[in-house]
Amino acid sequence: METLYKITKFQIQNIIRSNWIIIYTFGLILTTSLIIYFTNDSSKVIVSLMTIMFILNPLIGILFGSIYLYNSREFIELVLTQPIKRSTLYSGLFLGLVIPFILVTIVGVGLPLAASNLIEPDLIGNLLSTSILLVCIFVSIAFLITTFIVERSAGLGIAFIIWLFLCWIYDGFLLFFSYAFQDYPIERIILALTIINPIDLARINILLRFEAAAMLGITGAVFQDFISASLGKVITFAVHLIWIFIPFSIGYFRFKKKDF
Amino acid sequence: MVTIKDLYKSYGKLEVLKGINLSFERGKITAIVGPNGSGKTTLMKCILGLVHFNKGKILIDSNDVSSNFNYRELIGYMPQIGRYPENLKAIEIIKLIIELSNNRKPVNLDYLIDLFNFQPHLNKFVKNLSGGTIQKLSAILAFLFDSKLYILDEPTAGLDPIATVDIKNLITKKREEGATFAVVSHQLTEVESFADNLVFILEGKIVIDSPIKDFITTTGKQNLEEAVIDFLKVQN
Amino acid sequence: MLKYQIFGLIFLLFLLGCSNSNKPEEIKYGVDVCSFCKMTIVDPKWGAEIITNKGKIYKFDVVECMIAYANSILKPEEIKSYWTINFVKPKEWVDATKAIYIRTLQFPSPMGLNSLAIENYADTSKLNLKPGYEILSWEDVVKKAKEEYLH
Amino acid sequence: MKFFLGKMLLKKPKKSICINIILLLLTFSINPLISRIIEVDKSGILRTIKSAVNVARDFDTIYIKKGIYYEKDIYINKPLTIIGENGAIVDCRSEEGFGFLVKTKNFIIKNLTIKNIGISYIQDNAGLKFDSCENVLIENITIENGFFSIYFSRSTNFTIRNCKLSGNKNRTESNSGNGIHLWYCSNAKIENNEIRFQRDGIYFEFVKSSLIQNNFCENNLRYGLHFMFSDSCSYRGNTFKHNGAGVAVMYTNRVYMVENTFVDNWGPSSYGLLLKDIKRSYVSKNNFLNNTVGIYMEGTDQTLFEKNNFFKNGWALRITANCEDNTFRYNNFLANTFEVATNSSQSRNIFDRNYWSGYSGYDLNKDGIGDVPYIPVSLFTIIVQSNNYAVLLFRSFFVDIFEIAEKIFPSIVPKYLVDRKPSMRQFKW
Repeated sequence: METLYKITKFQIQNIIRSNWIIIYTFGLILTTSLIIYFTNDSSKVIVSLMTIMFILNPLIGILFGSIYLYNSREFIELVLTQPIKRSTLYSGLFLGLVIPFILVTIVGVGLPLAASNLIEPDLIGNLLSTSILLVCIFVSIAFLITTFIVERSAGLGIAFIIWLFLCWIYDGFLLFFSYAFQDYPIERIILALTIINPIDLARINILLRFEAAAMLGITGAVFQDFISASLGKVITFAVHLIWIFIPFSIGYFRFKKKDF
Repeated sequence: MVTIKDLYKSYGKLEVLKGINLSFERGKITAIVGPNGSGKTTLMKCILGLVHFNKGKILIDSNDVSSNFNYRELIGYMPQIGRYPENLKAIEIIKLIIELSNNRKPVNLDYLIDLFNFQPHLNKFVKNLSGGTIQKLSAILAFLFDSKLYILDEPTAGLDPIATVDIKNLITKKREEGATFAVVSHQLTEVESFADNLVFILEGKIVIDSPIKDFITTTGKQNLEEAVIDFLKVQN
Repeated sequence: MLKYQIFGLIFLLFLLGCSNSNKPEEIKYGVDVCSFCKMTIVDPKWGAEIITNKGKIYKFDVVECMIAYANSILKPEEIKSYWTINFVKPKEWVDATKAIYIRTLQFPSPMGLNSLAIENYADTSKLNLKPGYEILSWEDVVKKAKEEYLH
Repeated sequence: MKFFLGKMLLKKPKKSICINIILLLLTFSINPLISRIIEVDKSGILRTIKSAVNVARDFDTIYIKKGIYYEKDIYINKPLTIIGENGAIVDCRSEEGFGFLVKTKNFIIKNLTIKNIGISYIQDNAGLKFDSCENVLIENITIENGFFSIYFSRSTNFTIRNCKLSGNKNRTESNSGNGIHLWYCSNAKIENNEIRFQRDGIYFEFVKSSLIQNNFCENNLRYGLHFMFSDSCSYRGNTFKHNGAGVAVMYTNRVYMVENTFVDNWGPSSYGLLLKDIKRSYVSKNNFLNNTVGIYMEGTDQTLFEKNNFFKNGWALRITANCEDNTFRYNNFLANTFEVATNSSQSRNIFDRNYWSGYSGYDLNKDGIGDVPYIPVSLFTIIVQSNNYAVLLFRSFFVDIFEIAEKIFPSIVPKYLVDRKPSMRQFKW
């Protein structure tokens, strides 16, 4: 445990000092403040922030995560020659990467939002926690990619494609599917397909929590019923956790067996 | 000190180590030499536990490498290329390694800082250090503790002549204190100047394993470089 | 290629899993909207459903909307079954083509055809029918709906 | 008759009703000279309304003194005037049946509270139920915890005004009735009433030539106002706020809808105004504020929409393909999430000189008309209009990207749905 703490700590130290993350944080603060200042309509603010938090943040998460891991390869090697467990190092690396992102999200988006008093704290909490879960998911996918793909440029390409798939291509398939099978009772399948994708799930989860929910019509009402039920809450949370857990643990086992 | 028995390692279809049998004598410096891609680094990484070998056994002072990771306490390792987290200070990295190494005492720290004139660099961020300084940092990290075994991968590459001499002196000093060394190198002339034994690896097999002096004598050449070239010609 | 086949298979399984049943779905009164007239369905005594061959369920507030939908938006050959709520037992479904319809102004229907559905003649005892009602078959109701409601 | 109905659209008040009412009032104002006043008093001789009705002769007045009267099924078959003192309450104790059941001509009821009307799944129980009546005035009636509150069938020439009707807010749609329910009626005038927590606030089925004005319908479970097969009626100056689904006007011709406010009708299947199979109607100077859909129209033809304000609705207009020959002009579209959604593939409706807050064109010749035509349809609204499930992609990155692409290279959005002369300035109506 102590070793895990040390590894996490030094990583956080390293990442927090990076210009990248400082610029990104200030960028977020600035964008969020501008959005609040210029729109001043709570639902529009949420919608604009959703794009940042559910699209941009994951992209930064997966790319920054991958780049960081590729850059740290030699250092990881060196640390591994010390008498510590590989699993401890892996978990430490993950925590060390994820925690700065959580801080960045809270500082960059949460603070300006809380200061503006425009959106109820409950919803801010929801927005932040969903965004944090998404970042964790994409960082954990970055871990999966970097443990399997040695070549840096290929790895980054794949990271980008995975991001693009989850936030864009997947929705295209969903739309195509719903057109193609319109005449069938596909309500539940669509529901399932939407829930499987963490970005879609995050988006709908937030949409359903403010007044725009009604615009999703009857289809949205089905979601509302599902998501607001206690089982639904558990399932939506579980889906996000699974998305973190599966790439993380596949990467974990690979990392343990890997040759450096 | 180190005993390697019948070691095999392949990456997919590519066989890198094909039955290595080797031992590093206690208190001796063994130079591991061979062309690029011959398997030197892989062999090192097998000893360090970075690479999982397919078959064979490595014992370090009767510790089996594949059963427990604590044997790494015994080893000081200097990688060929040192790359460190950019936004940490040199001193922070040194502290981290000390913390991660089961709290062994960094008995040599002051001596090393003195030796490499590292004091002015301690509080600089890694991203502001030159390549040579980073190599010195790697050396400091490798020699921090009184280890029984030192594994050095091209220790002098990228160092200025003065630092190169310093490192050689350091190696000699540690050897006199009873440490065992495995040094990977390209430069035969350099190896000749401080190593006791020569291990020459070619395509995953050991072709030479003998004390340097004996090897030169048997080939009847002037120096190690000529001897090795001569030996390889005969082999072909 | 194999991947596509696997995907196809999964979808097929999905579809089979959903479309196999030929049972009407419960109407959520006050929530569900009539597929034809777009009104919120509120009166539990009335209600109708179409199940298509592909398994999709359309809900209606009353049988005349169902008939109108079946004859304007869907094609009759696409439809697997017609269902209507039993007026005297509002939780029960009756096969609409076999139900008995009673047309009376005593019980005005949401869309004005005023033809309530029951399963058998015994159910009429619960209605306290006053003179002036008509008993209709499914075919009669379809005809009347087309004449008076669909135009 | 046809001529008269045509006039309906042009003339705002209903003269015939006014005249009728005046005549009616005249009749009654002479009545006291020849008719008696019968007092009902909890501590008097006549302690129940029923007994008073029994002894009353035609054109008598029954005066109900303050107090709670536990009565129901008060059956009236002769012309009477019933007036309550302040604090006169009829309590039906939620038992099945009616408050009053009236079958007569010339009936007036005023200043009375009726409460706790029983729920029935088979009968349409009401506080005041009228069957085959003529010349009726209902004024200052409060109905609390009603099932149906006021129910008219096969009646003509009647006025309901200044009433406060309310159902039980804990009920669901299926166990509540309508506030004012008219079935096969004509020449009704419904004004200045407040209606809450009913199924439909005002319900019209097969009603002709009637006027609904200045009513306030709020928090009704389904519709604030529901029109079915009711030709040649007008409603104006009403406010429909936060009703389950909004206002529905269906299967009707020649409806005159003016100066109403539709606000906060917000829900998955809500709209400000639903028009279904409507012809030759007029929709003007209405405010649509904060509704999921401002106007949802299906099968609506030859209707003029002018000078309306659409403000902050999810969709200002949703128009299905079977709507033809409608004109939208001089409307303000302000801050709606989506302006127009349609799945029509042809131009069948005209948009002319509306103000669109989404318009970003310019006006070089300063004539107040934008020089660039405005297409108020976005790609997403088209997709959604033809595929319900696509709504799940609302606010998704996928849609965002396509919207941007579509703006740069228009290809899918129909170019015919266009306002060629968008106004540069917001209209003040």
